[in-house]
Parts: sequence; structure tokens; C-alpha cells
Amino acid sequence: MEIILVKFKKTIKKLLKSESTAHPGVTKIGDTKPLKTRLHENIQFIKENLGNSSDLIIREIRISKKNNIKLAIFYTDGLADTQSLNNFVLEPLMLEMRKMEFDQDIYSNPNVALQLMKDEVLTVSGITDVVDFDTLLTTILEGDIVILMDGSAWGLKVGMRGWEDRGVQEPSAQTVIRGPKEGFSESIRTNTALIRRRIKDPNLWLETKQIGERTKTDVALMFIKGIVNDKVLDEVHKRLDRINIDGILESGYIEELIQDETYTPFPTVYNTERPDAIAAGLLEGRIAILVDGTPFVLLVPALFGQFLQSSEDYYQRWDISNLIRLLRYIALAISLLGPSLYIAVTTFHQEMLPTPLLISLAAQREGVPFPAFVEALLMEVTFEILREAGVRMPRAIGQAVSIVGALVIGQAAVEAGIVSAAMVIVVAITAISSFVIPSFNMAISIRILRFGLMGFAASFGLLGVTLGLIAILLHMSSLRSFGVPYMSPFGPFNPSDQKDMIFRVPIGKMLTRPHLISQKNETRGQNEPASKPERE
Amino acid sequence: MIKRKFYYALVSIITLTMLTGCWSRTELNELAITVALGIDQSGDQFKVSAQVVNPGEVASQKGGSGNSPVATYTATGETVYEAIRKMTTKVPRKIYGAHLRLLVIGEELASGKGIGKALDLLSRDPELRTDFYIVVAKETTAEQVLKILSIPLERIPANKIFQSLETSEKAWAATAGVTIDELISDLVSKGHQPLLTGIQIFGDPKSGESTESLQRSSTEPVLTFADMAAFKQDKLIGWLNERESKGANYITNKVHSTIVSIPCTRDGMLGIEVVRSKTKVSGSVKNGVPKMNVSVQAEANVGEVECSEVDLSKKDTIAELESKTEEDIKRKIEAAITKAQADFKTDIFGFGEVIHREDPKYWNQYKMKWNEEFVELPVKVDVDIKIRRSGSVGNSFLKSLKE
Amino acid sequence: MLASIGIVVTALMMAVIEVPYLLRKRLKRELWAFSALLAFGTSLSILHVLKVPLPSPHEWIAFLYKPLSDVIYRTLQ
Amino acid sequence: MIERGKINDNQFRVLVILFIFGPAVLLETSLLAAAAKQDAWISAVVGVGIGLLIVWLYTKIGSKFPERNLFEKLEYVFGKWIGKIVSLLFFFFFFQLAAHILRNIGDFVTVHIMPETPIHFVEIIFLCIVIMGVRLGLEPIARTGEILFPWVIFFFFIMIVSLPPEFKIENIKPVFEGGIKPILKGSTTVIAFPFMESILFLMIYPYVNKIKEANKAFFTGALIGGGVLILISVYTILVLGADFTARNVYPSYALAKKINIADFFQRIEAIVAGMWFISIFYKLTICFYASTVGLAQILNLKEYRSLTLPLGMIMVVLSIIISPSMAEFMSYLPKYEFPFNLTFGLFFPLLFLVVAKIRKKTGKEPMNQTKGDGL
Repeated sequence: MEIILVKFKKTIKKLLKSESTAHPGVTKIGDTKPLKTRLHENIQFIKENLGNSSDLIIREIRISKKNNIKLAIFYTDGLADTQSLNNFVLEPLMLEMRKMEFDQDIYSNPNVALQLMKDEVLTVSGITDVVDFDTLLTTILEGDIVILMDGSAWGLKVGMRGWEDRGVQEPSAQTVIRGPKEGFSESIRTNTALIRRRIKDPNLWLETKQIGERTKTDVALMFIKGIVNDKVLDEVHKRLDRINIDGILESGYIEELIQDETYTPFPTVYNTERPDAIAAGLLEGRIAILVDGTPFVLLVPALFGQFLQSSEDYYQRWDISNLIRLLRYIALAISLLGPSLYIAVTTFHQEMLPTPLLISLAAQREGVPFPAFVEALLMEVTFEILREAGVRMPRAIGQAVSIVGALVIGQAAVEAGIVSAAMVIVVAITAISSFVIPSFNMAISIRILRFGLMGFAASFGLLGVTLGLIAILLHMSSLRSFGVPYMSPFGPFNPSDQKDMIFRVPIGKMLTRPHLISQKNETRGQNEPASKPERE
Repeated sequence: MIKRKFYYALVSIITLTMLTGCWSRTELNELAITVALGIDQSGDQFKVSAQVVNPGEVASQKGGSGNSPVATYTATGETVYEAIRKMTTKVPRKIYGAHLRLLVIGEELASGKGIGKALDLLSRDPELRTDFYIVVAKETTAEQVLKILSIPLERIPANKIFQSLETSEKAWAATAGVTIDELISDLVSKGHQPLLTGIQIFGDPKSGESTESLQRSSTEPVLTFADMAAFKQDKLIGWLNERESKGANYITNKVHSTIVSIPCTRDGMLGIEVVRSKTKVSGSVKNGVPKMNVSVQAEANVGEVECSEVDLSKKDTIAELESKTEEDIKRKIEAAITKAQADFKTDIFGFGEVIHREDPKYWNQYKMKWNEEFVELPVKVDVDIKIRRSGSVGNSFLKSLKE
Repeated sequence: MLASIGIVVTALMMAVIEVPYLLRKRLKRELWAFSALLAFGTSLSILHVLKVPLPSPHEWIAFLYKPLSDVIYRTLQ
Repeated sequence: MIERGKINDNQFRVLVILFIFGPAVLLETSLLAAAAKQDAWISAVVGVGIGLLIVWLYTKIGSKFPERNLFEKLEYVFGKWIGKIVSLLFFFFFFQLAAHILRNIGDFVTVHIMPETPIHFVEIIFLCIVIMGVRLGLEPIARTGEILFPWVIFFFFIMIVSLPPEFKIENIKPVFEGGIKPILKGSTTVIAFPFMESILFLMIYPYVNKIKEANKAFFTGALIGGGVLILISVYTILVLGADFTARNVYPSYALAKKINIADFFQRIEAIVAGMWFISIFYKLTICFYASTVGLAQILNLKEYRSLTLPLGMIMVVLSIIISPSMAEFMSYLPKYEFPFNLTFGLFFPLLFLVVAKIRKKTGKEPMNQTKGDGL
């Protein structure tokens, strides 16, 4: 069966390929046709290929009255910086060149003229040559401008990108009380700059690829040479190169395409919109993957413990951070186990409850029509709906929904005797706990597993919960993130890496990098805490 | 690929098992939370009563609707198990015993059929725990005891009994909370016979069954712990009165704190609070004759002085009080021993176990006829009391009153 | 009856998981071993749910080891 | 080799500890008290002592031909055919052991936790997770063990610190009442029950990073596991008394019921039972793993995972027909378990060493007979 399926897929692929080559009219990006000498032919070609799009601006200038030579400037409206274009391209071309023309006949050879423009006239920093249509089209679509002159089979690509940008703003998904309030933005250049500004090390290397047949999205790898594990780096390169897809719109695409295991609820790639978190990751030997068009930057390898850490942990005093981290692990446990433990204890192990509590819970359940499992399921689903509604809703209505939610679930349902008050408490605590987990995607996967455990609890009590937990742990232990065991440093246990997992030792004591992530250059410095002033 | 399919299969198998699962599931509102069980003899059969909590009445914040917080159900059967199962014909819910606080055994059963047969189920059923107390209903049936509702301070009668037993065990010492595992190990032991606390009803039992009795503040009828039941094997053989009960508890080292009242020389009484009492029982076999030695060491406080002539500031007075207290305790202990040896002829103090530990060879020889040996057993009692404090005042104001 | 059907369905499910994989990887020996064990397991389970009395390995062990057991525990008596 | 994963010595030690005190902690004390009464703890000490000697013997075997696991060693030393037959016997030993453990957990759950649930379903759901673990391979099993181990220790620690107030010192007196024989009789169960069974760790030996460390880990693991066993038997005797311990099928569960800290932290035995689930899960997983890998090797297969599901199916049935009732089971254990395990835990290992010596096989010879295993 499997064999047939594979064969079928292959034939379909072949068919698809032949179809794409069968359309000669449209130039697929990837052909490299050389430019023509005649300007109008070039213009014709570009117009045809871009479908005469209305945002394509072609500005034709008669540059020399004497030789009747025309020059065309191509750019995409909205992507190129028109102000700069006027000041630094059009002005020199139309005024400076005129002046030069009085002195000598510069336009007798268009190639020389073009070279002259590039070398002497244009007051712009980034100029390169364009010789083929492929580059030309890409250049235009990327927001740069292209200058073609009649009579020469090459043109100039002038870097003049400038589009509307959100700018650097406070990150919305991962907020901190203490710590930098800058977040990444949608522009990859801004983002790399934000990281560079934090690590001024020549070893911080940046490699860029374009991924996506059609979107041509810029994807940048950042890492610190010498700290990064070369094996992991090679693996990342290999996986990125293997991607064959038409479009990358968000780093989520990359994440799904390069992660180790697709069929798992657990994220094996970390993402953040905080430059400081990325910088910290780089310093530990991780690799950052930046994708143009999204403020979410990926970080690999990502281990389980990392998803429970916030960059603020390192900015607050270590004792405070330890307390908060401990709290987070407790919250993780509650958010994973809360309802299932409640179900297991109240429907299987009533002997575990102290007598007064048992009687009080039993009294609350008098008249509740559903079994505890259904009750919990009902409440959990209601809560998830409310939460999702809260995210998608226009901000202004948010308040209204939370009021309705609180009233409907919190009070009316209990008073009507549909759910018991204890269940509302359990679900509420679970819900709040799940927001304590700093990483959104980890919180989501915990939610998914919570439902599974509820099922286990409803049919096998605590035995089921224990077995479910063992199964989850087995699965997690079998995961790897770019070759690094996902559950390290818990399993395989590494005593020295415990310093920054559940607990965080004072920064002065954190002298080595995580063991499995950076293989070389393990020490971070000898930074003993400043000694106390000596006593008199 | 294979991994993924395996996971699908795993999930589907587990789901299937789960769907067919849920056998042992019981929702909270399907439980009849039983807090007390009573076992009586009814002809050849067992009559089992269960005191079941009505959670809505007990836990409600708004005072409830005046219904009874507990209900008592009764059923008879050839075996205890049968009777409990038969109860389902009367109770709408499943009898749930994990929160049992109290097991009451009717006097008739205890002295007639014996308690052994009734207890097997209670030790076998994994649902039951071992932390409930066992008491014997004196001059009444267990059913009657369980039917008494009128107990102030606590909505669930069994809870009240449980707690008052715990408190009185700690502060009064004439009662002893015995749990089922202790009882059973006493039952099987040749050298230690069981001793259980008795419970008695004062007043008209009928009037205590109605919820009206809940409204009255004077509490007639009343459940009280009274005396202790001595057993020979699993049969009730007689009752120790309060003094003897105390004495017995001294021997078995179950006294934590109690009050000793001793008369003053001229008028009134003195109340001595005994605390940190510790009993050492040692035995020895010399020339084939066993001998026991009971030594009690305790601290005491002067708790109450009702006489005018006692001067607590004097050393002699304290010494005198000490020796009087020692005398009193010693008399209680001896009374208990005499009763056990002369009347009951049963070793309720576990002297046999002491001999067993000291001299296993002798024990193996005599264990089958230990009760006869016990009757003749010489027991030496030593009591050593140290009076430490005399409360927050020195001499009583009664002394100044007199002057 | 229902239980036997359930067992057969379970066995089929196991076959669906394993057989294509083994075929694809051309693991013939493994396929044979798998099929034999599965057949044995299925028939054993069906016999069991049909309440056919099956011999207990304990009986065999007890039969084989009775002399040794007697010797050991008699000396320790 | 069939298993490509590698585990480190720490993980190996954790597996040994969980294996040694797995179901033993639940069942052993009852058997001990039945044989040796209040001297059960002495019995446990003696048993663990002899058990450690046996483990030491296994480490000797383990360090001979360290690249081969038990079945490969047997084939290498006894020759192909005799080796295969002995391996097959060992496979049956491991497999019936796994069935025993499965039955233990089924009995325990259906007696104490969920009386109305049919034992089949408890066993199936348990086995599902075990099979999942075995299919994932040795590495995830060992890592998970490492993660769960602190929890087992934590629950155990709660038990250890909260019970001393319940001690009744007179319970262990008189010492040596019945002389040495009952003590030895009791210790046979300890020797047989966890220690001789630990021979199946020789199946995992070659997958440990360093053989020297493995020897040490095996021994210290057995020592710690044995220590836990001794501690539990001392506790049950001190708290429950010999008579109650012997009468109770799961005395340590009754022990957990006694936990009461400040009248609030009580009734937690179901959580303590969780600790047993974990350790029993591990013992079962290791047994199941050893038997599937072993069977695959006997049949010269390249892949053991495909055997897990049908073997699991057989095991569920076997675990139920293995003994008609729990009473029969509990009377089988003290009578036949020791002699039976003696064959596999002592006779064959000694035979192995002797034959290896006679045939002068050393570990340095090139491996040419294990070619069939591929990879």
C-alpha cells in the first residue's frame, strides 16, 4: 500500500513539473535571460512580465537632447524611497549630467555614460550592475530601483529601499517588568541590527539565504563562530537548503519545515520577539534564524527547560528569579494536571480527601447532572473558547466578553446547578496557571495534553494519570532538537547544567555554557561576584 | 512513518479501552459516605447499622433546611457483608466506608457470638482504612447508639464521638482509642487480650432520634464513654469501671495526661494533673516462674487546690502530695490487675507479650495455657511522680480567706 | 463472541501497522516472525476469552522443580 | 547491533535501582514476614548480602566479552546451537518474569485501587505504555528513568521521614526467636526475587558507555535498591508488626496508609502507589525489552520493534493464565520461585564461566560469530 502511494506521489510530482514548464509566456523566476540593448524592448519585456502592474513605475527621461538618448528608471511604488530617488538620483542625473554634457560629449557611448553615472554622478551608496532580467525583476520587486539606458545591455541597481515600517516597538507577546522594551519588527535588517547592537563581536556571523520560490523571503542565520556547535550549524544549513516551497510568510513556516519531529505536541524550536533573548541564546551557542516579514525570530536547538524561562529571570536578583521559576514549574504542573487530578480524586480516590472536604465537595455536586469528566470538559472547552475569543476580538469588546464570561461561567452556571463551584475553581486555576508559562506555544501544547490526561483520569484514575505522564515523558525523552536531547539536562542528567534550569545560580557563578549546546569554548569568563569591602 | 502509525494505533487502543472503561468510577453524589458502622447480633444473624452523611445538610452555608445531617440505615444478614449489601435496598447510594470514623459493637454480640467473625470483612475490604476507632455499646445496641442525633458542636454524630474519644484519651485517660489493626493483632496474640472502650446512652434513647432534639440546647439523651470492655479472645468477659480503666491504661502506657484527685488532710480535695506519664513493663522468668514489674514515671502539676491548709511553698507538702498521688495511681493499677486476674482471668495488659519478648523459650512452652499462668502472676507496681508546677498562682486564695 | 471479534480487529490493526513497513524494508525474516507470533497470540487470546482452560506455566515449573524445592525447604525447616 | 542507543552509567544505575526495588518493595516484605516473623529484617539483610554477591558474579560475566549482550555471549561460548537453546530458555525466563510483573500490577490495582475494573484492561493499558517505551528504544527509557527517579526517591523519602512516630520497638522483639533457619528461608525469597532476576541487565550491558563504569553502576545500583528493600522491611515490621505484615498481601501499601503528618498530610497512599507504578513500570519495561531484543537475536532478526505488539498480546493472556488466583500466586512464590530462579540466576552463569574458561575464550578474539546481527 505504502509503495503504491509513494509511486503515485512521484507521478503527480512529474506531472506538475511538466505543466510548469509548459507555459512559455510567463517567465518563471529562475531563468536568466540577458538584457537587451534597446530600451523599449526591455521596457516591453518588464511590463509583460509584471503584468503591467499599476504599482510598477517607469520613469523615462530624455537625458541628452543632442544624442536623443533615453534613460528609464524602474521602481515599485511604495517600496522604493521616492524622496531619496528625487534628491539623489533624479537631481544629479538631470542637473549634474547636463552640466557635464556642456564640457564634453559623454553620451556618444551609452556604456561609458552609464559607468560615469555609477562612478561619478549618483550620490548613492549601494550601486551594482544588473545584466539579466531575473535580477532586474527581483531588484524591482525588492524595492530597489533599476536604471537602464538605451543602447547598453546592462543597467544599474540602486539601493533605495524605503517602505513604511512599524519601527521598533515594545514586544506584545513576551512582556517583562525589568529589561529592555525593544522588540523585533518586521524588517529583517532592523532585526539583525538589534542583535548586532547587543553583541559587538567580529565572530557574530550572519549568513543569508533566500527561501521560497515565489516569495523570495530573506532568511538570515546568526551565530557566534567559535561558540556554536558546528554539527548543529551544518544540520541547520542542510535542513534550510532542503526546503522547497513556494512561499515563506512567517517564521512558523520555517519552524515546521526544519523541526525534528512533526508529530509531537511539543515545540522543538524556540521563537521570541525579544532581541535580548536571542542575544542570550547566541551567547550560549545557539543559532538564530531570522525571517523577513515577521518579528518572531527562531532559536535552535531548543530544549524543554528553555520554554519555561523568561529573559527577565536574568535581570532580576537571583533569589527572586529562582522563586519565580519554581512557581512556573508548579504552574506547569497545575496547568497540565489540574482538572485530571480533580477528576481522578473525586471519582476514583475519594478516600484521599479529608472527610470535611469530601462532604463539602459532595454537597456541591448534589444535583449536578453531569459526571465530573463531562463537567470538566465542558468548562475547559468553554474557557478555551473564551480565551480564543479574547485574542481575536477587537480590543474594545474584550472587556465585555470577559464580563460575560465571568458572569456566565462563574456564577450563573453554578447557581443554576449545571456545574459545581469546585470545578469552576479548578478550571480557573488551571487557566491562570497556563498563562504563567512564558512561551505561548508550550502553553498550547500543555493544553492539548491536558485534555488527554483528563481522559486517562476519567477512565483509570490516578493510575491513568501516572501512565499518561510516563507516556508523555517517554515521548519527550525520545525527542531531539537538532541532535540535542530535548529533555537535557534532566535526562540525560547533567549536573553542571542544572545551574540554569529549574534554578538559576547567581550570574557570577554561571561560568560554563550549556554542555550539549556549545561543544567548544565552554567557559564564559571568571566573573566572581565583587568581594565585600574588607572589615576594619 | 511507522512511528506515526504506531501512535495512531496506541491512541485508538487507549481510547477504546477508555470508552469501555470507567468501571470503578463513582461520582461524589453517588456515594453514601458512611461515618459509623454498628454491628449487633440479631438471633443467628448480624444486624448492621450504618450512619450515612447527608452532605447537603452538613456542608451548606445557609444553615440547611432542618433535615437531619445523618441518616441511619439497618439491615440484617447471615454475614456482615451480606447485611451491608442488603442495605442497598434501602439506601439509594453505594455505602462508602473509606471515611469510617467509628465502629460500634453491640454488647450482646460481643458477649455472645464474639467479635472475631464480624471483623474479618472490615480488615479485608481494601476500601476501609485502619484509622477508625472501635467501641463497645454498653447496655444497649449499636443501632441505638448510631441513632442518637442530638450532639451539639458537631453536625455529624460519629465525628463527634471520634473526636471526643481522641480528646478524652489524651486528657482523661479512662478511654482508649483502639483501631482495627491493633484489635486484630491483640485478637491473634496469645499474650495480649483486647480491651475496648465502652459507650453508653444516658436518658431516653427514643427522644434522641428525632431532629427536634437538634434544636434543644440541653442534651438529653447523651452518649458517653463509660468503662472499658475486657475480652477473652473475641468474647466480652466483663467491664472495668472508670478507676480500673485508668489503671489498665497506665499499664498499657496509654495515659498521656489525666487528673488525680486526692483528699486533703482536713477538708476538700486537691486536683493533680498528671502529664508525660510513661510506663515501663518488664518481666522476668526465674526458675520457671514469671514475674512482672510495672513502673510508672510521670510528671504532675498541681491543678486545683480546694483546701485551705496546704502550703505549696513548702518542700514537705510537695513530697506529701507526690506520695499521695503515687498511692492513688498505684491503687488504680492494682485494682485493674486484681479485676483482670481474679474476675476475668484474661491478660488484657499484654504481660504475655512482654514475657514472650524476654524469654521466648519459656513462652513457647506456656503460651497455650498462659491465661492460667496469668492468674497467678505476681506483679510489682512502682509509681514515681514528680510535681513540677502549680499553675499560675502559688498558694490558694482559700488559704488567705481562712486567715 | 464480541471479545473474539475485538481480538481479531486488534490483531488486524497490529498487522496494518507493521506489515507495510516490513514489506517496504524487505525484512522477510521479521515478517515471518511477526506473523507467527501474531497468529499464536491471536489464537491464544481467543481461546482465553472463550474460556478454554489453558495450562499454566506455574504447574509445569512446580512439576519440574518440586524435588529441588522439597530438598531446599526441608533443610530449612 | 539491534540497539543503536547508548546510555551512560548514571542512567544504568537508575534502571538497576528501579528494577531491584520495583515490585519487590510491594510483595517481598509479606513473604519475608511469613517466613521469618519479626526477624524479617535480618532475613532481608542476609538476602541482600547474598544478592550482592550474585550481582558481583554478574558483573564478572558482564565484563567478559563486553561488546556482546547476554545472548550473544551464550552463543559465543556455548557454540551456535547449544547457545541458541540456552538463550531460548533465558527468553522464556525473562518473558514469564515480565508476565509475573504484569500480573502483580494487575492484581494490585484491582484489589486496592479499582476493584470493579477487569484485570485485563488494567494490564492492557499498562502494557500499551510499556510497548511504547520499548519501541522508542533504550535511550528514551533510560532518560525517562532519570527524570522520574527523583520523584520515586521523593515519595520514598516522605514515607521514611513521616513514619517513625508510628514505630513500636517491641515489634521486632524477640530477636532470633526461631534461630537461623527461618531467616535463611526468608532470605531465599529476596535472593530469588529481585537479585537473581537482575541477570537480565546483562542484556543491556554492552549499550552502556563504559564497561568499567557499568560494573560499578550495577553493583551500587543493586546496593541502593537492596538498601531500600531492607529499610522497607524494617519499617513494616516496626510499624505493622510481623503478624499483620505476613497476613497482608501488600504490607507496604498498608504502611503508606499509616502516613499522617499533623493530621492533614494523610491519606496519600494513592500517591505513594504512584511511586510503585513508576518502579514497576520500569521493571516491566526492562523485562519486556530484554525479552523482545533477546527473541529477535535468537531469530537473527534485524529489527525487534515488530515483535513488541504480538508479544504484548501473548503476555496479557499469559499473565492471566499463569495462576488462577492471587492466593495460588502467593503460595507459588515462596515455594518454587527460588529453585526456579536458581537455574537461571546461578546455574547457567556459573556454567558459562566454567565453559568460557575451559574453551579459553577471551574477549580479545575478533567477533566473527555475531555477524548475523548486522548493523
